[in-house]
Amino acid sequence: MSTRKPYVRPMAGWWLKNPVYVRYILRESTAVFVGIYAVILLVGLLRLSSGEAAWNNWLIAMQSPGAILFHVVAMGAAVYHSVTWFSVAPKVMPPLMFNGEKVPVAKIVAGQYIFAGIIYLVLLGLILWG
Amino acid sequence: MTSNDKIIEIEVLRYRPEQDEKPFLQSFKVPFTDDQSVLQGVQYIKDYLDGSLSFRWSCRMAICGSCGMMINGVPKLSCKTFLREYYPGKITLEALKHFPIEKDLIIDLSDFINKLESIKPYIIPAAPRTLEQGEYLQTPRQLDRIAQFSSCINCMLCYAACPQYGLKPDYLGPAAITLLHRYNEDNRDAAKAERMQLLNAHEGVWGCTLVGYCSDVCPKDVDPAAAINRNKLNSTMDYFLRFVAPRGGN
Amino acid sequence: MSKRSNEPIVWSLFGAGGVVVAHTMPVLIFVTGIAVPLGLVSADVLAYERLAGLADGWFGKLFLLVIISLPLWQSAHRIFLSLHDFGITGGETFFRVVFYGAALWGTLLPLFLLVGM
Amino acid sequence: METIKADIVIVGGGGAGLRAAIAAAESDTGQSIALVSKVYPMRSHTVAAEGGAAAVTQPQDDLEYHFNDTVAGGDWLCEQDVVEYFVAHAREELVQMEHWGCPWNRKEDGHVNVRAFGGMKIERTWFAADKTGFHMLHTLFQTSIKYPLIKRFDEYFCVDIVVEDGRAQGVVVIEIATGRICFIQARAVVLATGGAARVFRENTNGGIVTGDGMALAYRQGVALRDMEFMQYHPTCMPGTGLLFTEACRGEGGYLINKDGYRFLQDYGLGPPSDEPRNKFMELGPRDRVSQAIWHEKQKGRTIDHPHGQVVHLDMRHLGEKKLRERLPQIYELAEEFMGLDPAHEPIPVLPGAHYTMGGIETDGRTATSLPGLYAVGECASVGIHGANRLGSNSLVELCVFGRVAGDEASSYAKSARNSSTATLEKKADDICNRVRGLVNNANGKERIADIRNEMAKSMEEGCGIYRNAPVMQKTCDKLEELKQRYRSINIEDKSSAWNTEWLLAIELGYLLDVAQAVACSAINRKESRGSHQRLDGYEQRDDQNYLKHTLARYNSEGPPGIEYSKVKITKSEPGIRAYGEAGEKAEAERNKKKGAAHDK
Ligand SMILES: Cc1cc2nc3c(=O)[nH]c(=O)nc-3n(C[C@H](O)[C@H](O)[C@H](O)COP(=O)(O)OP(=O)(O)OC[C@H]3O[C@@H](n4cnc5c(N)ncnc54)[C@H](O)[C@@H]3O)c2cc1C
Ligand code: SF4
Ligand code: F3S
Ligand code: FES
Repeated sequence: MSTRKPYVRPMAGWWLKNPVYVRYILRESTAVFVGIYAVILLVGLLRLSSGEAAWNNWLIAMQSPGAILFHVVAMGAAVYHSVTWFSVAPKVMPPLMFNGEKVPVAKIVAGQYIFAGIIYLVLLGLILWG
Repeated sequence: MTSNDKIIEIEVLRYRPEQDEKPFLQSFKVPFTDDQSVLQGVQYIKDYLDGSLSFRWSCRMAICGSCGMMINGVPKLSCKTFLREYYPGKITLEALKHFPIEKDLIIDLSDFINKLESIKPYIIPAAPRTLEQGEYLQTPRQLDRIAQFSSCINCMLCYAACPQYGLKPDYLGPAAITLLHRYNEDNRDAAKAERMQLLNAHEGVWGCTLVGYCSDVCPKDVDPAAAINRNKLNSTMDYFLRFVAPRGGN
Repeated sequence: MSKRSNEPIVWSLFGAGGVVVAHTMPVLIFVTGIAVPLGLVSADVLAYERLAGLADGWFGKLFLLVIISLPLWQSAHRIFLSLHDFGITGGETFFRVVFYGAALWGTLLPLFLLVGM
Repeated sequence: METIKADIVIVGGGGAGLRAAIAAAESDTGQSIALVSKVYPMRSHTVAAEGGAAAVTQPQDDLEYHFNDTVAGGDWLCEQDVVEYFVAHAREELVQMEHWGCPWNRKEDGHVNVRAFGGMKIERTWFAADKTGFHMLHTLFQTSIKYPLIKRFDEYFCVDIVVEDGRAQGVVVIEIATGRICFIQARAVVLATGGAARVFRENTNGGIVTGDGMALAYRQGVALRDMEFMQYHPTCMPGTGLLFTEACRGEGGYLINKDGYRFLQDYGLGPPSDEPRNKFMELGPRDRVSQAIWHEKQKGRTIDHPHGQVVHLDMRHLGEKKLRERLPQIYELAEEFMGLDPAHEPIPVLPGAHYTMGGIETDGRTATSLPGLYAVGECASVGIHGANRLGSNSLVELCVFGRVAGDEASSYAKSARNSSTATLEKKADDICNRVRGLVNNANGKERIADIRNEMAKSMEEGCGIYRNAPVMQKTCDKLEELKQRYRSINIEDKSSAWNTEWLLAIELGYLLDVAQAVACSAINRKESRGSHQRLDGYEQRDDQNYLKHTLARYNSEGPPGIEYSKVKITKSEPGIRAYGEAGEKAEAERNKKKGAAHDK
């Protein structure tokens, strides 16, 4: 009887319809690379635990062109993850106060980049020369 | 209108429930001047081209929250979006996404209203004061904790931006959670524990995957994504601390 | 009243994983997957003795566990949620078991290995 | 047609309607309250109020001062007993708003802060940044959710009041989403439908502010009082009419003409000082400031702008930080709508129609002459604004009298009995048919927009800041013509669901009736007082003949009948209304006289 007939629009294919959504899906997809890489590390650990020969085989496997290609892409994904992670972190943390004023979001994000950069350098230093 | 007015093409997704099975696009040519808003564009259509076109509006100054629509795919307030920004391209208008269309640019927002009612959006004091006792004290800093989150105009742009709301209509959603957070953070209120139950649910903060677009489109800089995601932390504390300190951490 | 979600358990692991990934993974991938295999740096960096030595100490064990397990949780959680984004709404329990199960396995196995090493 | 039963029906979900609904719900009678609004309550135009709400707060302030400011500000056309009640209850109502959660700005010690406002002797305006109305409305709306007795009818459009047995006994409404018409039967009806400044072209009001309740009561024979007093706000955005709150000046903004000169000193508001000084210069009352801008224009000292002759609102000296903190919305409006940065550029402004001082005649307890019918808020004339409202008195009025209306309606409903439902339904059916007929028979050729635009333009010409008989007569004639043309209006949309064209047509009918009441009231008042200023030989206030309220009575055949009623004077005899230095002198004189009277 009612003259109402609300029309509900389908959601199919929504993630392609807005560049923001595309970036969101990209961000979420980095998880696939993160997962695979973690498994690769896990395999490495398994090899490591079974002795030197096994470990060296793992190292050799890492040299295959496919593996290198994967790692190049995975590194891109990891960097993209990091960038997006730092940019949303201020939404998760309670507001940062300094001298009774809220620290602007841009400053927090920049601070995190700097902090992460330092961690990267330290880590790299430890791995290469530590 | 003077003769040197420019003409812009405005395409509107029409839907008339009594006649149409599904929405369709209709195009209009609208003369405009540089200071005219998209809202003024659709008003022109209604006044002079097609009187049956329906949309909501009132204040024209971005405060009543009624004139939101998808403008070239982006949820915006039509009263503070200007035609010149799109010229010489065309503009496509559509009712806010993720809501059922009632007619043309009008959405059904009863779902949101129900959610708003469900979160107890009013002060529940620990000990009520009488009027003779005067106002509660609240320092500027305490006010600052709620100021941003209490400036939501219920315009629904954030819901139209949030794919999770589109996918899971039960999700409480950005504006309702923000309002809930606003009352929880108010130093005059003492009902945080009650409201936390809503947040802790699957349909509460856990419906959000931090797409973040809600905050991008918010015309009032409310930052609903922050209100939601800070409560993921609160809800998690509540989850683990309830064993230690019953009734949730704080 | 609405039912409390158990999401905080996986969300905390996801969050911790995200932090670990963001702060270490670009460097780790670069060293293990690019620099060493391509010979940009000395192969000694990943020599067996060095790694075995690392896995010997408590700090090293913890480090290895953290960089393997937490990223797995982060990844599992995201992928699980993405299913819904792509319109896969059925079989939630099944997928939960698969993804979080994998992450759990990816935690227990290295734990077991490291303790044994 | 469906009949819905309630004890009280309130039409209007703005500040006044919501406050009334809460009062009724708290009245302890357990009565059910139907709250009808044509938009979701938080969209009501109260949302747009910016500056603040006045109540005596500081120790050096006094109820007497607020009373004097209001009565003198209203050029002695106020009901003084009602003003006394008003100022006495203002503060407790704002405290009540605070208890309900309104985020008022605070001082460092946590107490509520106040700001200066035009025409007020002492700072007493409570504010929530420059979104006071927004915060009050959302607070009221959200608080109303607490009361299960309040049943909301959101997006229901009221088309008539059902009167039977000489009493208001309900309303007929359209459910907008479906086009269904229902009868809400109730023993008391409260109108809280807001103002009517949409009868003017350049105005600060939202599209929904179309004088509906005024027209409804008027058509039922209730008088519209003092309708000639329409407030022009001096600082509006050229073209759109959007408001730049008086708080811009309260915070220290200047008004300057094309020479950069603070021209208000030439109009009895000086001398100027750098810091804002209450009742001086930019803090003069709205009527005086708007009139000064008009004179500047005549002298050619305004600035050319695509949308007319403007002056500048200059806030550059206040600095970005203060502007962002105290006037964030103003900042945003200037940036987004005009593309300018108020911290570095002055804002072009001109006066726009803003507030309807007059309205449905009520007594001091919001009762109209029709038993069972109450009116409150901007749609009502309860008697506190007189010939010119002071900024920040209106938001308080919503609370103080909203509460009174809720209490009164509730106690009336307790004693009243409804006539038989069948009789009432019969009446409601007739209304329903008439309203449906409007859309079904509307196959004429008159365009809604044309009539509306011609009306607004003609009102601006005839009933603007300055008025004279020939032009007002032209406006009256024009309105008569438009009312004729309205009969052959065209409505293209014949559908039921969300037929907004139909609603626009009904609103246009309301606007035309109200416009006519304004114009006819204006032409008959042969004096100048407050916002009603004439240039045709009636430049002075004439207490001898016109210290009285205008009552416009509806006449379905033509222009309204105009009658007059007495003004209630309790303690303030009409005096010289002056501001600036002259104002201080006048006040000293008054005090001396009073003191002398005391001594005797
Ligand atoms: C831009 C602006 C700034 C202002 N700033 C201030 C200020 O700083 N301080 C101050 O004191 N005052 C200010 N005012 C004045 C003040 O805001 C208004 O007078 C006041 O808000 C009116 O409130 P109300 O409740 O009477 O009406 P409104 O808020 O206009 O509400 C009217 C209600 O009636 C409903 N309604 C109307 N017609 C119908 C119908 N036919 N059927 C169903 N429902 C209907 C509407 O839906 C709405 O809910 C300002 C006004 C404007 C325009
Ligand atoms: S949070 Fe922002 S976008 Fe969402 S409803 Fe409120 S004002 Fe609109
Ligand atoms: S867009 Fe949606 S998913 Fe969360 S951060 Fe905003 S609510
Ligand atoms: S019309 Fe009010 S927000 Fe746009």
